[in-house]
Amino acid sequence: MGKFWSFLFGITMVACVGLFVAAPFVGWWMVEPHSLHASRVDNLFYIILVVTGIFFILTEGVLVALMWAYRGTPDLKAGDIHKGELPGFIRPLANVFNTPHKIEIAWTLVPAAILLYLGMAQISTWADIKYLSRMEKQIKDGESPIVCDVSARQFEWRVRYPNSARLKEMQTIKANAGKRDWEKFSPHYDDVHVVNEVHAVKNKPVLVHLSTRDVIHSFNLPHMRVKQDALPGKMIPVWFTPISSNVDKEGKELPGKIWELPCAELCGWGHVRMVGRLYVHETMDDYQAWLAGVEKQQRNGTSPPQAVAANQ
Amino acid sequence: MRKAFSPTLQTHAGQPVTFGSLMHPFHGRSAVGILLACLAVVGCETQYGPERTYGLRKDPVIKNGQKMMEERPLPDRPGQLPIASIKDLTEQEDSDHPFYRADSAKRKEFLVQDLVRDTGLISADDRKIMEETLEKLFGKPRDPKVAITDKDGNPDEKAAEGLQVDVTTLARGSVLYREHCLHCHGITGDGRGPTGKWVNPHPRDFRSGLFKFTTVNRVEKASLKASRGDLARTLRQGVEGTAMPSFNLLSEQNIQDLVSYVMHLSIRGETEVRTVLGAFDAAKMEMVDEDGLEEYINKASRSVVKAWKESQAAANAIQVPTMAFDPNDIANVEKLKESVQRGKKLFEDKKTNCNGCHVNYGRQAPYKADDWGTLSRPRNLTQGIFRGGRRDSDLYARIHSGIVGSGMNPFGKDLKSDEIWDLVNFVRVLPYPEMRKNVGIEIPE
Amino acid sequence: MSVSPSTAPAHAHHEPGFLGKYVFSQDHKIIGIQFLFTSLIFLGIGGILALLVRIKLAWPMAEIPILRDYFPDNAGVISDTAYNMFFTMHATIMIFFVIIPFLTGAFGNYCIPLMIGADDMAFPKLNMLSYWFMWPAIGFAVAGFFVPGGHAGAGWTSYPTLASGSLGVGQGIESPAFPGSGWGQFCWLMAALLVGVSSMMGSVNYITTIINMRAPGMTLFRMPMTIWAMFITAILQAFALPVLTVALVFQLMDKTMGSTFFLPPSGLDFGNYHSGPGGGQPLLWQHLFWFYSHPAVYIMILPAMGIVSDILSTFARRPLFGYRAMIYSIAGIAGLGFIVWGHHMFQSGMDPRLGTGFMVATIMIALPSAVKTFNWLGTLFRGNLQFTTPMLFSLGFVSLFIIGGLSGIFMAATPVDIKIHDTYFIVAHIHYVLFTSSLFGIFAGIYYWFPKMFGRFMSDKWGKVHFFLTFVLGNFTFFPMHILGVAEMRRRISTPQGTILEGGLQNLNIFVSISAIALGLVQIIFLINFLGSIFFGKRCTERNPWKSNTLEWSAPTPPGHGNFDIPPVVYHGPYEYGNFEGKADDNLMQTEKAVGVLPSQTH
Amino acid sequence: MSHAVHDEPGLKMGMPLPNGKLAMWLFLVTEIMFFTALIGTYMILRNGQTSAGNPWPQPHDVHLVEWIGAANTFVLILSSFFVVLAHHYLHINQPGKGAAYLGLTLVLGCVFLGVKAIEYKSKFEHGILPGRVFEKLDGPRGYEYVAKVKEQLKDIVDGKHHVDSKAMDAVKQLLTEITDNKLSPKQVNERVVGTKHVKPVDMPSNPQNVTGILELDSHAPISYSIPWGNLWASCYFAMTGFHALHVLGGLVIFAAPLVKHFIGGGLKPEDGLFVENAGLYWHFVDIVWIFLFPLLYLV
Repeated sequence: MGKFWSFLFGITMVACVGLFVAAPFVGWWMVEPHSLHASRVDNLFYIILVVTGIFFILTEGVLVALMWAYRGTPDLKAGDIHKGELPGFIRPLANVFNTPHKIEIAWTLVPAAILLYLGMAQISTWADIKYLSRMEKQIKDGESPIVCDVSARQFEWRVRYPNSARLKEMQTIKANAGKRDWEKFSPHYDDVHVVNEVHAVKNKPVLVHLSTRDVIHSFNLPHMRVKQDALPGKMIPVWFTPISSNVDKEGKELPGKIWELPCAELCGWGHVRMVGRLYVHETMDDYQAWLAGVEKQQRNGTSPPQAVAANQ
Repeated sequence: MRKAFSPTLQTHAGQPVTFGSLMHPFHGRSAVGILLACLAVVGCETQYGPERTYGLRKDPVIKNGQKMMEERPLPDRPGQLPIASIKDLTEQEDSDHPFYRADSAKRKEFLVQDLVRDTGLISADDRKIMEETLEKLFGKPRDPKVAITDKDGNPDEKAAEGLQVDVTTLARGSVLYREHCLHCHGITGDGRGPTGKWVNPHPRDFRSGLFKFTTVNRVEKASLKASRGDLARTLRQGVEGTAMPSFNLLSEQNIQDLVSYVMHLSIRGETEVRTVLGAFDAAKMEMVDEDGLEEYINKASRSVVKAWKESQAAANAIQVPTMAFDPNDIANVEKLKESVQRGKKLFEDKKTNCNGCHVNYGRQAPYKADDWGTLSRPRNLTQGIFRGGRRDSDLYARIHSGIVGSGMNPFGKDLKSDEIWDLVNFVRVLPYPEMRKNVGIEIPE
Repeated sequence: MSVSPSTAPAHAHHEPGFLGKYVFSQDHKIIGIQFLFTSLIFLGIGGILALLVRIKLAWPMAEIPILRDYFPDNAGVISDTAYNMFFTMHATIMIFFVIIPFLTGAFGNYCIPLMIGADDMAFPKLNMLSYWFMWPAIGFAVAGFFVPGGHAGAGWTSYPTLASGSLGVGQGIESPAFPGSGWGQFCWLMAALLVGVSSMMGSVNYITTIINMRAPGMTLFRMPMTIWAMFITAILQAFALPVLTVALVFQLMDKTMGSTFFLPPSGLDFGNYHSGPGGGQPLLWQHLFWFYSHPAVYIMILPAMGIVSDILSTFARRPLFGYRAMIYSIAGIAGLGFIVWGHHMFQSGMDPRLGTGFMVATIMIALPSAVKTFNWLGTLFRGNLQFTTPMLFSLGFVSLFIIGGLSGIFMAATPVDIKIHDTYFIVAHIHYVLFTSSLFGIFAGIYYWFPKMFGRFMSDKWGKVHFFLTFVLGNFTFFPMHILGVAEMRRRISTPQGTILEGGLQNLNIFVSISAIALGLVQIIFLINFLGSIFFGKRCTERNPWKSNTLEWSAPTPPGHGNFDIPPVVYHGPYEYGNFEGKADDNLMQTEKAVGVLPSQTH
Repeated sequence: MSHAVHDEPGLKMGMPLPNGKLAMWLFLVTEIMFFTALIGTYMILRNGQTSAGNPWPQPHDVHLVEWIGAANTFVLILSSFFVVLAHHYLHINQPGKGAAYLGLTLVLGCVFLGVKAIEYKSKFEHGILPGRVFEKLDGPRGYEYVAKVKEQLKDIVDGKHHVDSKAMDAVKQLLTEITDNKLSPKQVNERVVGTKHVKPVDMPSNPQNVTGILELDSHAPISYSIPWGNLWASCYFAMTGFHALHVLGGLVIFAAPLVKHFIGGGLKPEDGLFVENAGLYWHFVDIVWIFLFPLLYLV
């Protein structure tokens, strides 16, 4: 039976590795990265995947080999122990294997070093993505971020933009730490409100003021590798820079480029339905054209609501 | 490239992708997946089960909810719907709902005054006729239809023309409704889905045929329902400040299908309501109409459909005139200032008496019963949340034609369009302290 | 063998009646078996809930034949609210009513006195109380299903303000946030609170027993790994549980008394409801909760690790490799376990600078686990492996714990966690750690100690069939979840078609669901084997059927009241397997005096 | 397989402590964690969110009287001392004295709870309870506050509650002004507490420089705004409430040996262990209060 069981364990290991190798080819894999920091996150993911993969194959392989090599006889007799001689190629290492302390020290220190490396490798990326102090570096002086206010509620994202005039005013915000004037973006009479749509411009940082009205939601942009919980009673800044666009001049999504904004934190019975979309425009002009369109539609009192419904 | 399964997408053929196509086994990539998916298809449907029917309404018809209840400082409790069944009137003594708290004499009075009709008193025979006739007219959830007959009993193809309630649209709508709406609005659109009673404000009961946020001109014709555009807009934008979320990521086709299905539910429900109110006497719920119950139902359905058709006519929409100036233009600040100040005066004026309901700009407004018998509250206008939409034209429509069922009356007759614009400008400024200062109005802290 | 009269068990007790013997028993063995049965029942309930969850995920809009009658107002489809309730209670029941009572309650009670050579726990009455405090908890946990709004549905983590949503002081307990956050959440909180009291009594008792009641010669470093694991687990519980108790009390106060610990200063809006002004912080709950619940993860795995270490050594007929290293690594896991709770909160809005610290600590906690794994492999090296059912489950544990351990590194890394957080990757990870590891440890323990508990063997053939199917189907069920997570399927969604990305994974979901259902059905084999063997299994007449070394095998089978007829005296550690001069057997029990050099010293 | 007795390893393993005492220490460890979590929460909530413009309530704001708390601390310390004496006398086999000191401990514990009850009563009277305190007065909550004050003023004018005659005029005047709808919530608050004591966050836009009703009569049962009041009350009642429950538990524990002494046939030196364990617990309860007192009353 011993052979059978080692075979089973071996097959399982191969299948597990196989699934991970095959998954990307059948489309069961990560979405493409489309933001400045996304590929850094992905690289870290792959580093860990490779390291853990190697360790996985190593340890499972050793386990299967040991099960195979030392499968015992069913009747227990003294003397069956130690029957197995070491295989020839390991024999030079016999000294190490036979002195527990040396090998223990080895298999403590080596993983420790690797783990420590894995830990240290993360720090700078994490800091760039989330530290408020690093945001100022990413959003340079004079360069205006696209600012919006995302207010989550069960079960939708309500997004508020400054109108075009205010957008121009906000370009002058100095990007000094601590001096950023959040108040500039308090609710205004002439803000532009949309639901479930976040708009951005290619290669321009986006600064989202994230808040929630009721429960915890999570602002999750898979293509941008952004995820941040919205906490009741708090306003949390989130920033990212898209590096490719997904809409055409008219603001319609290009085929196959629908970038979604699902809520990632359980927020009630409609959690699954809480999905918005991210629209990244090619140029600032496109963005402003879109903004002006919505502004006109929302602010221009002369357009009768019936017009929207006409001929339907 | 992934296959798109989400109902929020359209395939190349423009057909909505629904859960129906999900179960199609050839989406699989792996052999095992296909094999097991084939197994899995057994017993899976995205449509309603074939035996499921709408059934007759069990809850009483509330004829005038606003007269039934007193003002209250607090909204309904979660987990409670206005009135589940008249039987509960006697049994649920300890319930917290104001209707039950009313002593039994008062409750009897409600019945005597004909504020409430008890559907439970209808005889079994009549119920059977009603059920069969309604099913003949409107089908089942799985295959809904609006099959109106003319006076001679022949199918009248033209009756529902232009309402887009053909069988194929409704079938698509029924699948979408089951997935997205059923949860709150219930199978018959009664607002009694599994979570319906847990949200406040309660989900809209379509069966009464009353829709709050519309752009039809009720000043001229109070019987108007809502245009397709109104329903579509509510679906797209959601209703801020309620549990109704936005569905703006559904495709245009899906939205239109849903609108059609909601209209179907509303027509069916209102036909039933009108029958209960018109064909029976109040006290014993015995049939009084001499044409016979079946004919009464047909009659009712015709008139409901007619009202819906009228609501779609462009002539019956509110004509929103252009504002005299563009309020967003910096150059017009002075004009805006004057307009807002006029608006404030109007708001506090005896003629409109806005402050009578929106006490202290809505900050101290108490809860009042609406036509559905639920509690709602005149909007707190200082919060900047407008359920019917925040566009100027939305606010104009609310003031012009009122909000049906809520107690907000149409002011289109009493106010000139310029006056309405003044009010709109005032209401828009109200939530923003900085802006209030700029235009020179002041409200207490 | 001479017995010193002073250490002979002196039990001048009268024979108790049925109630006293099997129901309100103060005998640790009976209490252990009571815990065992209670946990098994809840394993069934929790399993059924899991299957409901999987059914909904695979066929979200289908009318499932029998189920549809329970959801008439939702057109025969499992409603989203019910779905949330199912997965919440699946997790809650599996954690609080299955794995913790199984490992610490059943095995802790049964094994600790027997393996350290004591005649009972230090406080038998307290022990009995700790079992009976489970029952009010169970009462609340079950009652919750029948209250208005259904049981709690905010996830087993019960994050405010979804879980703690309330109408404000004096307005009743119903919640505008979620139907189950009213009465259901109240029941959940009470159940968790009471189960905590039970665990607390147990842990104080275990620590006292292990410190003070060991048999002569049983020094700390002669204790079997099971006891070490139980000891450290009990310490973890004693330190961490009160913090959870405080958190639960806070939420209970928020719910019933109008306090505002988790209500933010601005208050909350739910449609027509506006909560009053608060002042608290929703994030506080997460800190308090994870301060307990992260160590709880180790509470749920360490005893299984101990059990597996003992079983591996026994059936490999080899001394446990690196016994002391194993102990230090358990202690290391426990110690580090207290400073890594923040890794559950990287994306929660906690100061990201804290995240960096938590990340390093979390990644380093993989080290002791790695050391343990290597030691298990070292134990097999040059052994004489006996593939009995308990051994297979232990080998399965080692094999699959490697997967669970390695996948943990991904979420420890803060930037990668941005991707992985709240996806099915997490679900895969916890199930590899809790299902294929903890539960495999539990199965191994049941098969291993069954002869001692009931005096009969469980069928080895059916045990192997059970293992084979559980191993294969367990991997079928849980491994694809890694892929689901990487491909952006969110956790805790009721239909896996909310987004386009999730929609593309439907086939995989159906595959997982079918595997899960099969996995559930396979456990029936175990159930029949377990129950049947109690009455009809092959009799075990020997004291030491597995030729093991630890003290429980020197007691009669099954042990009577007071455990040992010959008071044990311990001469060496528990892992002496090998050649002994002049001895036919290859094992040397702890009560036997050593002749010559011990195998563990030569290795 | 036979071994001589002298080969036996040492007979007693473990620590030189009775099981009961060891378990008591372990129990206290869990208790320490429990109160650490409570106190830690309090400190984090208190220091994490307050600011100079929106400060944490002072003891005076929430009707805490320092000297009462201090006296209670003394009571508890004294009782701890008596437990030690009780244990000592039991140890030297003077059960009568031991029981007497136990009785004293019990009495002092009761005194502590009595004082606590009086302190709670003043909170209840002024509505300083979780979820019931009016905080910032903007928004709809402000008008609920005005309605509440109006009700309370009416009760005073109707004679249902008594206030000092000095304050009566101010009460009447405020009532008429509220009835005429002249005052904003913040102004009402100013009139109640007096301009000197209004928190910056509740300062009306045009302060009137008035003497508040509560300045004239500090016991007048009128609500007023306490920023962070709900959180303060939540923390206060959670912490002192659990401490009081522990005191109550201690009283039950001390009652047991006393019952035994007077009814069950007298205390024996063996009971010293029980009293020692009970004493350990009592010292712990005492220490917790020693932390709570400065945190709540003084800091």
